[in-house]
Parts: sequence; structure tokens; C-alpha cells
Amino acid sequence: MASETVESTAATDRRSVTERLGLDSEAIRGWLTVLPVILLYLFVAVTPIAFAFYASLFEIPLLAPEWTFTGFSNYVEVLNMGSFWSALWLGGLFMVGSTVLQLLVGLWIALVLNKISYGQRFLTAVAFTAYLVPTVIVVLIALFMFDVEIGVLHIAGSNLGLWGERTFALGDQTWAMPLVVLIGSWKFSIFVTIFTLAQLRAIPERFYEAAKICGASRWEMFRDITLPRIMGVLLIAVLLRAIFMFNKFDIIWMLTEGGPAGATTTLPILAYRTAFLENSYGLANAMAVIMFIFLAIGAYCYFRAFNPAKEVDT
Amino acid sequence: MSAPTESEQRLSYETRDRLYQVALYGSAALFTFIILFPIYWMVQNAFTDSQAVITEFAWFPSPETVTLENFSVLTAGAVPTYVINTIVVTIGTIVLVVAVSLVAGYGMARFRFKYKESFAQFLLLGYMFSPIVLGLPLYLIWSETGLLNARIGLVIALSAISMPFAVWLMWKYIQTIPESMEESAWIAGASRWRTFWDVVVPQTKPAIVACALFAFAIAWNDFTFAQILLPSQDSTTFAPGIMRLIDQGGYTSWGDIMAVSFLMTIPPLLFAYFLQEYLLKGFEVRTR
Amino acid sequence: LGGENGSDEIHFYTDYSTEGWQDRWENDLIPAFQDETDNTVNPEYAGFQGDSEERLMNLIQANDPPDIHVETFYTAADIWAQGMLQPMSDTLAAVEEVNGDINVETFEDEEGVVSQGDTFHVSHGGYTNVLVYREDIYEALGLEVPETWDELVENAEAIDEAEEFDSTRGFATQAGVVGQSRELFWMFLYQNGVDTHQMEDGDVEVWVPEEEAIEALEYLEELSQYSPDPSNLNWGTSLEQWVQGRIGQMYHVNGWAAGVAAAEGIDPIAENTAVAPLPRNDIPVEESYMTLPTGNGYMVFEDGDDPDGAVEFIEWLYADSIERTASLFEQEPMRLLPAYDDVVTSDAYENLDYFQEWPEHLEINQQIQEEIVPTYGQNVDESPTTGAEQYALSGYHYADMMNQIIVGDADIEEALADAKEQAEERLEEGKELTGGW
Amino acid sequence: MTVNISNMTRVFDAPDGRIVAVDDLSLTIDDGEFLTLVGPSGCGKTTTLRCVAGLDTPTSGTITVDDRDVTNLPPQERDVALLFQDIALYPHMTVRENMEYGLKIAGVPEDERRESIEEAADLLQIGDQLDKMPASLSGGQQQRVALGRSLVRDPSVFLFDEPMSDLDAKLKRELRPVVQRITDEIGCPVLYVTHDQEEAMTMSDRVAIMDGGELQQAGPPKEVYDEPTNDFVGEFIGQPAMEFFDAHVESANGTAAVALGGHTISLDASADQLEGYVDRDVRVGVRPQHITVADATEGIEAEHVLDEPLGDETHSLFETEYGNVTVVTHADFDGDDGGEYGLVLERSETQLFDPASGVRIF
Amino acid sequence: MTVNISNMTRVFDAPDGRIVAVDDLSLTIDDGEFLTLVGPSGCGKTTTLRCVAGLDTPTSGTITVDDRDVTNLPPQERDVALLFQDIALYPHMTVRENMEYGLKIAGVPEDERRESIEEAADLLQIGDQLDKMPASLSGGQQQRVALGRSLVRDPSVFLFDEPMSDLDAKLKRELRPVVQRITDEIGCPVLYVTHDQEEAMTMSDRVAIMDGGELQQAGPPKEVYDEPTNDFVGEFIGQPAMEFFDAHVESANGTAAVALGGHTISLDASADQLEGYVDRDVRVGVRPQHITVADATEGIEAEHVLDEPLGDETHSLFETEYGNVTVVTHADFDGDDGGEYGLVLERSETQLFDPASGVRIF
Ligand SMILES: Nc1ncnc2c1ncn2[C@@H]1O[C@H](COP(=O)(O)OP(=O)(O)OP(=O)(O)O)[C@@H](O)[C@H]1O
Ligand SMILES: Nc1ncnc2c1ncn2[C@@H]1O[C@H](COP(=O)(O)OP(=O)(O)OP(=O)(O)O)[C@@H](O)[C@H]1O
Ligand SMILES: [Mg+2]
Ligand SMILES: [Mg+2]
Repeated sequence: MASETVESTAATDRRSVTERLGLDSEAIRGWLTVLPVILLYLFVAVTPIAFAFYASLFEIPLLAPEWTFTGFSNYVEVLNMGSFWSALWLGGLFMVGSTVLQLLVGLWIALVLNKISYGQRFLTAVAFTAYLVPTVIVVLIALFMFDVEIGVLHIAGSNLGLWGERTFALGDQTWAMPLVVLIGSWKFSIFVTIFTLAQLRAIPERFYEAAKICGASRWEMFRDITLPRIMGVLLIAVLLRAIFMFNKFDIIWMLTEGGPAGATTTLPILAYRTAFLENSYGLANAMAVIMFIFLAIGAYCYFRAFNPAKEVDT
Repeated sequence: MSAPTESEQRLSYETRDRLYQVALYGSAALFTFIILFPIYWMVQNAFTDSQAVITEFAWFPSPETVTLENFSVLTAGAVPTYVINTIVVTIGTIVLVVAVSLVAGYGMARFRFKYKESFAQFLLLGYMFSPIVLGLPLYLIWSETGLLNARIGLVIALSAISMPFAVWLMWKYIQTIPESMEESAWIAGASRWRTFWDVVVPQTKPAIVACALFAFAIAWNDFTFAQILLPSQDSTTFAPGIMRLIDQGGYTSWGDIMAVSFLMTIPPLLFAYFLQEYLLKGFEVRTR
Repeated sequence: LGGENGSDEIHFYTDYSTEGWQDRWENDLIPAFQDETDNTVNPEYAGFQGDSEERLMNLIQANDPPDIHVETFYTAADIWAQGMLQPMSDTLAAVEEVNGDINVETFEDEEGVVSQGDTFHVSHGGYTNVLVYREDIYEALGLEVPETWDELVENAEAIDEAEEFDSTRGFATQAGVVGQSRELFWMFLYQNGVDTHQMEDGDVEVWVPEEEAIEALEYLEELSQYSPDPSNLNWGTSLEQWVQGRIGQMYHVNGWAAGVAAAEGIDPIAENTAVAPLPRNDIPVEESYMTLPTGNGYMVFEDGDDPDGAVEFIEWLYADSIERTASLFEQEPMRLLPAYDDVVTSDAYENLDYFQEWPEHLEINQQIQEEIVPTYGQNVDESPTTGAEQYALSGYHYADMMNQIIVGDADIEEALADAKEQAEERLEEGKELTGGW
Repeated sequence: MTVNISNMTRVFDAPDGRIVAVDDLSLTIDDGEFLTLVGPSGCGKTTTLRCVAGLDTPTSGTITVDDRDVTNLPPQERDVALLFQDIALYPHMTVRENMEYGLKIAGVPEDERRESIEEAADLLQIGDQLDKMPASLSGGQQQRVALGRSLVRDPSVFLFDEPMSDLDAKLKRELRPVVQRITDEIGCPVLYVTHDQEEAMTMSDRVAIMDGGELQQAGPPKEVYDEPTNDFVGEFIGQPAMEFFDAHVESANGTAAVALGGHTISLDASADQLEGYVDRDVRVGVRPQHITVADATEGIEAEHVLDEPLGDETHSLFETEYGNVTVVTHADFDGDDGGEYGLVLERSETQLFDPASGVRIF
Repeated sequence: MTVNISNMTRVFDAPDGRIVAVDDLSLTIDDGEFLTLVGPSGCGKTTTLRCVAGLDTPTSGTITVDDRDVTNLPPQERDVALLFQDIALYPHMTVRENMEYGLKIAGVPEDERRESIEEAADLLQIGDQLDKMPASLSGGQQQRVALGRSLVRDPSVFLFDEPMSDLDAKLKRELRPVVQRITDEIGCPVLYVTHDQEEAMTMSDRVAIMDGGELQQAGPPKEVYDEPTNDFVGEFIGQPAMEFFDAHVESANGTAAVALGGHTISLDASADQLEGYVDRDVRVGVRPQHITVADATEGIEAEHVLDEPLGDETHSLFETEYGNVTVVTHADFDGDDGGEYGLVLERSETQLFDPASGVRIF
């Protein structure tokens, strides 16, 4: 598009401009601007991750300051753990379930918010609030609402025959995982909504008008205009959500501590237990590294398949 | 095009439109209910006598049990400290995130340098490592640098994890600001830095709000980092604080918890209500 | 590595941390202590399950362990096994001087099996395992205090089905994946006449006879149908539900439940909470493996910043006067029973404001002290107490097993076999760490 | 097909009161007729067009197509084609996909679609662009594609909303005949909206001039140029714009004359023809083509400001007591800046307007 | 001040090879001169201008201002004013703040700023808009503000990059004299870039026509219109564009003549003047104003396609063996669609171009 040419034109010129602006080199300036980010990141992410990689090569009972170097045996042990594979399966289930649900619900809310004309501002605020309410509070409210005696959702569910009158739904093996996914999605779907809604609002009305003139129905307009236009951000939002959910720890831990009977023990829960309850920090780190590798491979495949970055103009 | 009789056509169209409106507002009502109900439940119980909360189930607050008593928890014990710490940390995080990502986003949008894309992708990699095991190294680094128990230490940590996304957002947003505006300021004699302040920053407001919101969400929400990095009672924030409260007593009043939760839900609501336009504009990443 | 704490500060990491405690520490005890000595005390309150451990581990890994750590000794056996604790025999002697002999299990016994002559723990109080029940419910339903498993389950069923106590469940079966559930399992093992470990040729080994264990587990599974969500039950949550009147009987320690109810101002529960010995399976009392109260109190890290100051602080708290010792029970008087013989009978203790207000709670404590503890201590000699065993017990494999069986639908025999295997591994580990015993 | 708009009014509720965008408009577009709606920005052109398309609904009045009342029909059921100013090509579809979109919606089979698209593409000379993305086309090509997209659907009404206002002069001139040829071929009623009078004049069978939501005049180009109903039309149509002078009507021996700038111009009209205006003020309108530059002794006193040479003619700007006046002068004209000249109005080409209502009197 | 560009070349590295945007350009703009750079899109106009402004640096060649070499100076140190096509007003500042920004940077005190801004605003007739935000102004007003912003700084060189191409015809016509007046007043060299030949012709002291990065011709408007150096200039300047016909030069009794369409047109030139072209092919260029429509028996055979009436004249399109030809006809001309006519070229106005190089021969 025309604007693109203008932009790239300017970009090429700039090198020489800045040189004449009395700057040593554009690249140095560029790197200088991102230097604070790099420093922060080194400090808070890179170093700890490197430390974790390093620690994964040791046997580390956390309550003892002595580390024993064991090479890759932690990795071997992790890969031989039955609980690791079942946690991977549950974690995958949690990730996929959450991401799909959040995508659908988030998209749905965005579409509705974009179309309604009454109370839009208020409803948008309401929706966004869900995303901003701290997880701790979400968990507390959820626990309160699922309380066996006075929990409104518990009562609703048992009246519907979903679970027994005296069954704590979050403590029920069949219900724990779906409920954790649902509660997480209550909070996080809005992440998708924010992205999508912003994008939806940017779609020029004339596209729809042109389609209406062509005789397109609402569904056809959605399929042919809305969806392609928001595809780019959806792909990004899905990627981010999937990564976040795969590593999600707090909401599960606070709701179920990985229970009942391991029904919600995803990998982060397992790693946490391994480190702090079973006191094997090295082993937990090996788990984290393996998780990281899985995620990186997954993300790589995702990029290869959909290339979300390309969908978003650089 | 086939031409059904006029009345038929109009009817069917109108019916369809009505159905659509019903579906639309029905949807809105449904998700509003889903989102609001827990919040309503929280508010309702925040205003209910704490004994009644656990013994009597009621859909609506009844005059006999309505009370403001639960809110006394807000002035009791360490709760005010927690809340103030949370506010301080959140504001600090927002300021740091916005400042750093603004400069970095500008640099990435306006300077040409190698490995820019790789840098962006590298930042994303940081999100892929499960934070569960990072507590110990973080603790070690923080105690080494004296940042432990300092709110600024938590601010730094939270800023860093908000950073990849914030930088990306700023980068994309600044690209949409026509460069000719800066050029015209240069021609008017303004230095690059001055131009950044006078021309770029004011126009980046929506992205600033969006980044601020994102940082807000992270800081306001944070449990894990605060738990590890602010162990002392005086410096800790709301989320770990309330968990400690719950844990200490052996028994916690749901009414109190709901009252505190209610308080913590108000700022986000205001944020969302008053800044949504900016926010949405800031999140508007151009696709294709 | 050094923490941010100045080296002259006593880092006091405690789970005596209710609001009352916090207030007492910060506004009374610590200032007073600091005034009297040159020390500074920096209190830190332990968080909940998991986080508390995480924090302690962070501190240890940072080579900056707290000076004082408060916990039940066997749950800290792994720390002790690493050789990080400082012997406290002298301090204990000084405390006993003032308060009378210690009456709880601290693994400092004549043979010195555990500690090889030293004790590493100065107890504040003791935990006694009891059956907690609601007197009013028993009365209303005409129930008897149960002595056997059969009676217990009958009571549970009756309570569960009673219409007038609609929201009250029959028996809390704790089956969380960590925490109380392992103790519940042990208790029912003991009441079935067996133990987790036994001595064989002077060497400790995992015992847990299959038949009795399975019997116990099956019984627990049966009980669990009268329980609120078992996976959600733990030391804290059991109390919470108790206070909310949702449980008619449960396994817990001391009169803690009554104390919490009183603290929360829920008088009907506080008044009607009663305790009794835990019921046995069809065996005589003498055959059951009952335990002495377990000591909960102070340990000092050798590598802390100021271990001497730490000792000084503990001595100031407990070895100064019996009045001060007794006064420490003003906070959570029902959670822990005084660990020293003279305290519980002292005027200072009996005159605590709390007991003035709740004389029936003093009775509970006396009942425990005078009836339950003596009945329970009898078989303790047969129960092995070695370092390795303590270390083995500090793992959560039996909790996990309980969770698998009661919450999940794991096969009892398999789950038991798995847990035993882990217990054995852990015992080996313990032996390695403690030098073979 | 005939489109008939009768008594259409469209009122918007704006924060600061009601806006009457279209005010009691009646207009008929015959089958095959190319009608252009022209007027200044905000005069209600787009609103009118949107009502015809079904994208907006009139507040009152009716729109019929061949006697079928379509006033309240959604656009999907009107079978119109509409070309926007801002093109509205779908950036995520190729040129071909863009063009066939309407057909696809209508369920036309693949090969038929293919055929009509290639036909249209050839006509528009974009046959080799079919597989590109719109973003890689120039503005003119994009507008051709948009044209093609509307055209393949063979609509029963063709609507244009300033389709060329974003294109440069050269491209406009190039596209105009294309649009004319195509609409001719389809042969349906065409409603073309523009604010550019040149476009209106050159393309239309009939021009309808709107101002402030009201229709001022509708007629063939020549007619609205030569016989504007009022001063607004006179000024709006024609380029450079008509110049106006305040004058006074006098009657000299039964022949009407106007006095202005100290001169009297006798008109081709009898005083009777100007009944009611004699001895009163009027506005005289003359097109810059019909003003001649003379010596300072003649005509209206004027000071030369600047010349804009166009090659074949020059537009010269003069300052007079009536304000700035543009005169079309000879290509070689080169006035002295600040020099004194006289402007002479061509007698036969002067028009008279009522100073209050603006209606043309003569 | 005099701006002198000498032998300037600017080469870009593009992914698909090098692009020579400006090719060995030499041009001088005298003090107070209004020089317009005109040419089709992509011919290098903007690049040239950016190099003068200091926003870009030539690959080779130098730019001097009053003998001071500024080739490598940053824009901040050049004291130029630049008006962009996309206006580039700061949306977050009021009109006043926008206008005073440059002065503020330069450290001009508050009240002086105030004064110059009000002066400029009056000149531009935006005095009452000063406290509005740019977004609430119309396009024309915005461009006036941008103009004002540059103007208050009293620069030593004034640069314009298509400042009016987003405005509509009326506004353009209105703003042109304003720009001219203002630049006149400042009296510095003005470099004005446009792709609109009408703008170039009407505003400039001198027009420089570029194509493909190369300068084609530079001269006063009249000169480039009447005496184009080559067919590109001939076609680019003037409206409607010059029409071209392939022809053959013949010599008849020493007088040159061209044969085309079965006729021979004798020229006002002797065969000697066309030395080297006699008996060879040439291209004949005639402006549409100098073609007359006659009966089918005369001139070039032509089929009438359509008429575009403009009021004072009509542009008629004919199809001939040489392609479509536009003719400027009388306002009343109304051809029969498809009717046969003959086009007669005005003998004295024909120009001859070399068919290979395009250079004008005569
Ligand atoms: N930064 C750049 N990188 C690569 N090519 C460039 C750059 N800037 C300009 N060009 C190329 O140089 C040529 C001249 O561009 P320029 O912008 O000067 O044209 P222009 O005459 O101003 O055209 P327009 O009328 O469209 O503005 C074009 O082919 C353009 O693609
Ligand atoms: N949706 C609307 N809400 C409120 N006012 C509107 C709306 N649409 C148009 N208007 C007003 O109606 C009037 C006519 O607008 P319209 O768009 O029809 O003008 P137009 O002739 O097409 O102008 P332009 O040449 O600028 O496109 C304007 O004053 C406009 O502000
Ligand atoms: Mg319009
Ligand atoms: Mg340009």
C-alpha cells in the first residue's frame, strides 16, 4: 500500500540523516534505546533461567546447601517418571482446553461488544475488569462460590444434577479440571477480547457496506471480512495465551493444589511440588527445562504453520 | 436474483434482523451475567454480616444482614500496609514499564539496526520458561543486590516481565505515527530528543495507556514475585498478604475477604471504564 | 552470600503468627527483650503450606538461614538430618529448671537414640492427637463417645443423616495431597495395632503390615463418605470447617478447634467442642500404638547470623520465669498444650484471661493432660525413634497415598505398595544422612 | 429500471441539535440515465446515495425502483452496485477474489464467475493484475478493480460516491470515459455523486445540484451552465467560477440596463421583462470567460494582482471594488503587477440575480 | 540566498537492485525565485527536495546555499521551511501551538511569537482558528496552518512537497494565490514540488520538468508550454495533453511537409531546417486546442466517441487510426456518437519530434 512505501522510503533515508545529525551510528543509538530492556531482562529473566539450566545438572535437596553434580541424570529421571508424562498430558489438556475456550469466549465477547450500541461503554468496562481482578481474588471468590454449604455455584450445580449435594465440585475428579479451565477462562478470555475488539473497531465500516451491497449475509460478512481482518491478532493472542496457560501455576495451585488425586496436576504444579514439597530442586529444574523445550518446539511449529508475526505489519 | 413478493421479502428480512438483535443482546446479557455475577456475589457478601455469610444462603442482601462491618478489616492489622504497598508497586511498575518501553519502542520503530527482529523474538522466549523454579535464583540475585524487601526490587522484577509485550506494543504503535511529523520538527530545528518529547510521546498516548494497563494487570495481580521478593510483613503486597491472613487464623471470615476483594476490584473497574478508548486504540495492532 | 539482615539481628521465623501472636511479638515480647538485652529481633511469619517451605529453602540456599525456626520437630527432620541445627540441650535444661520436666516427645530420651545425646528442640507446647466431637450433636442424637471404629462410623452416619444438623458432616477425613492426611493414616495404623516402622536387630525398617494397613485404609475410605470434600481437608481447613459447624467429628490435635471457634467469637461451637481419645479397631488399648504428644517449638540454625542471640531469646522467653512461660499461652491456648509439667498446673496458666473466660477450655486441656496423654503414652517404647525414621516420616508419600485412595480411585493395595516403596527409599536416604541409624 | 426518490428527508440527531442532511428531495433517474448529484461538502449527497443503496433509511419520503417501494429494504435485497470514494477493496483478497466476491455471494458457479471477471478485467485493462493483492496496485488500478467488482454483478442500479476524488487529474481524465462506457453498456440508472463540477459536467446526462440538503436545479449540463436557476448554481458550475457584481437596474427607454462601477450596461431585455426590479439592486453575474481586460479608462477599475498562465489561456486576478475578480485572458497576456486596467463585461453574457433570494431574474 | 544543486545523484539500495532516484541533476534557484519541480510519480522530485532539506543525503554531487556547502548538514542547521503533502500538523497541539513550535525551539520569546503568529494567521485568514485543534479544521484550513507554521519562521529557503495534492480543485485554486503572495513576501528561493502541471504552470517563475530522475527541461511556464524540448514535456505540460501522430516528412519545393492520415500538411519550415529528417518518420504533436473538427471528407478520419461539455468549451473524444484523440471543441459542440468526422490539425501549431529520442525537431 502507498503508506508502506512511504514508510520504507523514510527508513532507508534515515541512516544518512542520522549520520549527519551528528550521531556516530544509527545502530548504536538503536541499541542504546533498547539497552534498559536488555539490562532488565538479563537481570530478571536471563540470569535466573541460566541459573535454572545450571541447577538442573545437580542433585539439590533444597534444605541442604550442598549440591551434587549429576550431569543429565535428572533429565533421565524426569523422562522416566510416570507422573511427568501424566502431568504433561494434563497440562496439554489444560492448555488446549483453556486456549480454545478463551479464544472462543474472548472472540464472542469482542464481537458482541463491537456490535451493541446500548451500554457498550459500561459492558466493555465490565469485561475488562474481569481481566484485571487479581487471580487471588478470583480464586477466593471461586472457592466461596463452590463452597459445599453456601456456595451458590455448588448449589446450582447440584440442583442441576451435575454433582452431588455434598460433593465439593473442585474436589471431584471429573469436575476439577473442567472447572479450573472455566475459572481461568473467566479471567483470561478477556485478554483475547481486548486484542480482538481493538482490531474489530479498526475495520472500516465501508468494507461491510461494500459487502452488503454485494448481497452478503451477516455470516458471509463475518467469514469474508471480519475473520480475515482479525486473523493476525488472533494468531498472536492464541500463541501468547497458549504459552501463558501452559506455564500457569498460581490459579491451579490456589484452587486445587493439583488435586483431587492429581486430576489437575499439570507440569508447573508437578515441578513446584518436586522442588518445594519433595525437596528436589535440581529435578524440578530439569522438568522446567524440558517444559521449555516442549514449548519452544511447539511455538516453532506454530510459527512455521501460521507465521503470526507476518500477519502483523512490521 | 429471484424476486419473491415484496411482503415476503420484507417479512423475512425483518424477522431475521429481529432474531439477530435478540441473539446480540441475549449474548451481551449472558456474558455480562457471567462476568458480573461473581462480582455481584462478592459485593453482596462484602456487605453481609460475616456470620450470615456462612450460614444463610441468600440471593439478595437482606436488610437484617446488611452491614459495613466487614470493611473494618481494611483498617485492621496489616491490610492497609498491603494495599498501600500494592499501590506503590503498581504505580512504580507502570511508570518504569512505560518509560522503558517507550524509549525502546521508539528505537525499534525509528532506527535501523541489525537483529532487531531477533531481539524481539528473544524477548518472547523469556515467556516460555516456567517461572516456578525461578524463585530461588531471583531470591539469590535480589538478596545479593540488596533489593530484597525493597518495593523497588519488586517493581524491577514486574517491569521486566511486562517488558516484552510492552515493547512490542510500543514498537508497533509508533510505526503508525507518520514520520513526517518528526521530520518537520527537525526542520524547525528541534533535536531528536526534543522531537521525541514534543511530537512522539504525546501521540503515543493510547499505546502508553495500553502498556500501563498491561503493567497494571501484572503488578496488581502479582502473587509469586511478591511472595518471593517481599517476604517481610511490612513490604509485602496484597495478594500474598491476604493469603497469609487466611492462613494464619486457621479460620477466615468470608465477609472480610470479600470486603478486601471488593476494594481491590474498584481500581481496575475505574481504569477500564475511563480509559477504554485509549486502551483499545493502543491495542490496535495493524494487521496486513 | 549474606542476607540483607545485619549480623546482629536475630532472624526469627515462626508460625506462631496469628494476629494475636503478631501483636504480642511486636508490641510486647520483642521490645521487652530488646530493652533488656542488646539484641534485635526480626520476626518473620511463616506462610501457608508450600510457601513456608519455599521461603525456608530460599533462605537456606542463600546461606542465610533464619536464626530461629519454629516447627514440630519431626517435620523438620530433614533439616536436622543435614546437620544444620545447633544442639539445645543446655537451653532445654535451663527451661526445665524453671518450668518442670518436659512432657512431650522431643526425641531427647534417655537412650538418646535420635539425638545421640543432644536435643535440638526447645518445645513451646505439645500436640496430642485426639478425636474432636460436638457435644451438642451427640446429645441431640443420643450418641455415645466412640471407643471403637464401629462406633465411630455409626456416629458419623447418624450425624450425616440427621436432619437438624443438615450442614454438618459425620467425620472429617483429611485426604489432602500433603499435610494432615499422612497423620490420619498413621493414627489409624496405630489404632489397628501396628506402626510405620519397627526395629529389627537394632536397625530400623519400614513395617506397615499389609493386612492392618489395608484394613485401616478401607475403613478410612468408608468414613470418607461422611466427610466434606476430603481433598480439601488439612490442618487449617479442617478447623475452618469445624468452626463453620460443618463437621461433627474429626481427627485433630488438642482443643485447637475449640480455641479457634472462641477466637472467632462463634460461641456455640466453642462451647460444644469436646475431645476424646481416638477410637481403636477391635483391639485392646495396650495393643495400640499410641504416641506421646509431639513437641512444637524452637530450633536454632548453627549457621544463622546470631545463634547465640537466638538462644538468649529462647531462654528469655522460657527460662526466665514460669509466669512468662505461662503467659505465652495467652495466644492460641488451645492449639498447644504446655510442654512442661509444671506449667499446666501453675496458677499463672490457670489464671490466664482466656481461661477465665473459657473455663471449659481449661478443662479440655486438663482432660488431655490427665486422661488422654497417660492412656496414650503406653506403647511408645515399642515404637522406634531413630533419625532415619524421623527423616522418612517427614516425606509426604503417605499423604499422597491417602489422596490417591480416598479422593482418587486408586487400588488400595497398589497405592500402599507404592507408598511403602517410597518410604523405604526415604528411609535409606535418611540412614545415609544420619550415619546409619 | 427507473429510480424514483420522492419527498425524501433525512434528519440526523447530532449532539448539538438535529441536522437536516436531505430536505424534501424529489428526483427521478430514468433507465440508462447518468445522473450526477453535485454540491459542496456536507450538502447531503452521500446521505441521498446511501438511502438509495439501503445503507441508510430516510426519515420520511419514499424511494421506489420500478414502482417497487424499496425504502425500507436492506441493501442485500436491492441489487445495486456502489462504488465508494475510499475504494474499499478487501486487502486480504486478491484482485480476482475481490472482483468475484459479489458473484460468489450470489452463488454464481466458478467458471461463469471466471468468465465475467476476465471480461470485465479486459475492459478495464487490468487483465494482468488479477492475481495481485490490491496493496500492490496504484490508486488508479485499485479504483478500476473496485469498478470491476461492481460491474461484474450487472446490477439494476449503479451508484457512485465520489469514486475519483482521491485520484489525480490525469487519472481522473483517463477513468472518466471508462466509467461512461461501462455504465452505458450496463444501461441501468446511474446515480453519480461528486463535488467536482467538472466531473459532473463532463460525464452526465443530467446534473442535479444540491446545497444545504435541498435540490437547487436538475438538468442537462449545458442547461445548468447556461441557465442557472440561482446564483449558487451559477457560481458552482463552471470554472473559473462566475464573478458577481452588485448593480442597480435602470430603465432606459424601455430597455433595461444595469449600472455598476460607474458604467451602465444595457441588457438584451426590455424593462418589462425585469418588472419589479427596475430601480432596485440586483447582482450581476458574468463568467470570467466573458470579461475582457481593457485600458484603465474603460469598464470597472481594476488593479492587476497576478497571472496564472495555463498555456492555452491565462487566468488573471484583479482587485476591484467588488473584491477579487478572475478573468480568463489570452495565453500571452502578461499584466503588470499593480498596473491599472479596466474590466469590461460582455453585455450579452450578463445574468441578473435577485440579491435576496439569489434566483436568476434574467 | 541562492540554492544551487550541482550534479546531484541519489541512489537507493532496494531489495531488487539499485534505484537511481535522481540522476545527475543540476539546478539553481535564485533568490526570490519560485521554481517548481514537476513530473510523474516516482520521478525523483521528493528525493531531490529531501536532499535540499537535509532529510536525505545525495550519493554524489553537492548542494550549496549562497556558496555554503550544506550537502552534509543536518536539517536542524539548514534554516529551511518544508511543507509536506501529508500536512504533518501535530494533532495534540492547538493551531497556535503548532504554528509557534518552530519559534519556541528557536527560543523566540513569548510575546514576539504571539505577534508573528497573529500576523501570519491573519494573512492566511485563520485568525479565529488559533485555539482549535487541527482535527477540527477542514483540509484547506489545515494546510493553511501548516503553511503558517513554516512561514512564521522566516526561513532562508522554502520547500514544498505537493502541499495541495490532497485538496480539492476549489481549495487548490483558492490557496494558490495565498502561497504565491506569501513566498513573494518572504522573498527567499522557493522549491515547489508537484505532479500537477496546472499548479506548476500557474504558480512558478520557472518550471523544471523531471522524468526518471533526470531533468528534462527548465524554463518559464510559457516557454515550456510553447517550446517543449521533447515529447515528454510536450505531453506532460498543457491540458488536455498534446496529441501525437506518426507521420512522414516530405519535402515539397524546399518547404517541409508532413504526411499523415492520407494528407499532407505543409509546415512553416524549409526542408533545410529539417535537414536529416526529410523522407523519414517523425512524430507530429498538436495540442487539442489546435485541432478542429470538420466533415469526414477532410483531415484525419475519426469516429466520435463522446463529448465532455465543460460549459465554456467541450472536450470531444474521437477514435482514429492513431488511437484516441481529444479535441477541444466549442461549448455547443454535440457530436453524434459513432458519427464520422475529420480532424484537421492547425498547420502553424504542429510540432515535430524525433521518433526515437523524442527530442523536438521543430
Ligand atoms: N528510501 C528509499 N528506498 C528505496 N527507493 C526509494 C526510496 N525513496 C525513494 N525511492 C525510489 O526513488 C524513486 C523516486 O522517488 P521519489 O519519492 O523521489 O519520487 P516522487 O517524484 O516524489 O514521486 P511522487 O510523486 O509519487 O511523490 C522511486 O522509484 C522510489 O521508489
Ligand atoms: N451519521 C450521521 N450522523 C450525524 N450527522 C450526519 C451523519 N451523516 C451525515 N451527517 C451530516 O449530514 C450532512 C450531510 O452529509 P453528507 O455526508 O450527506 O454530505 P456530502 O454531501 O456527502 O458531503 P461530502 O462531499 O463531504 O462527502 C452533513 O452536515 C453531515 O455532518
Ligand atoms: Mg459524501
Ligand atoms: Mg513525492
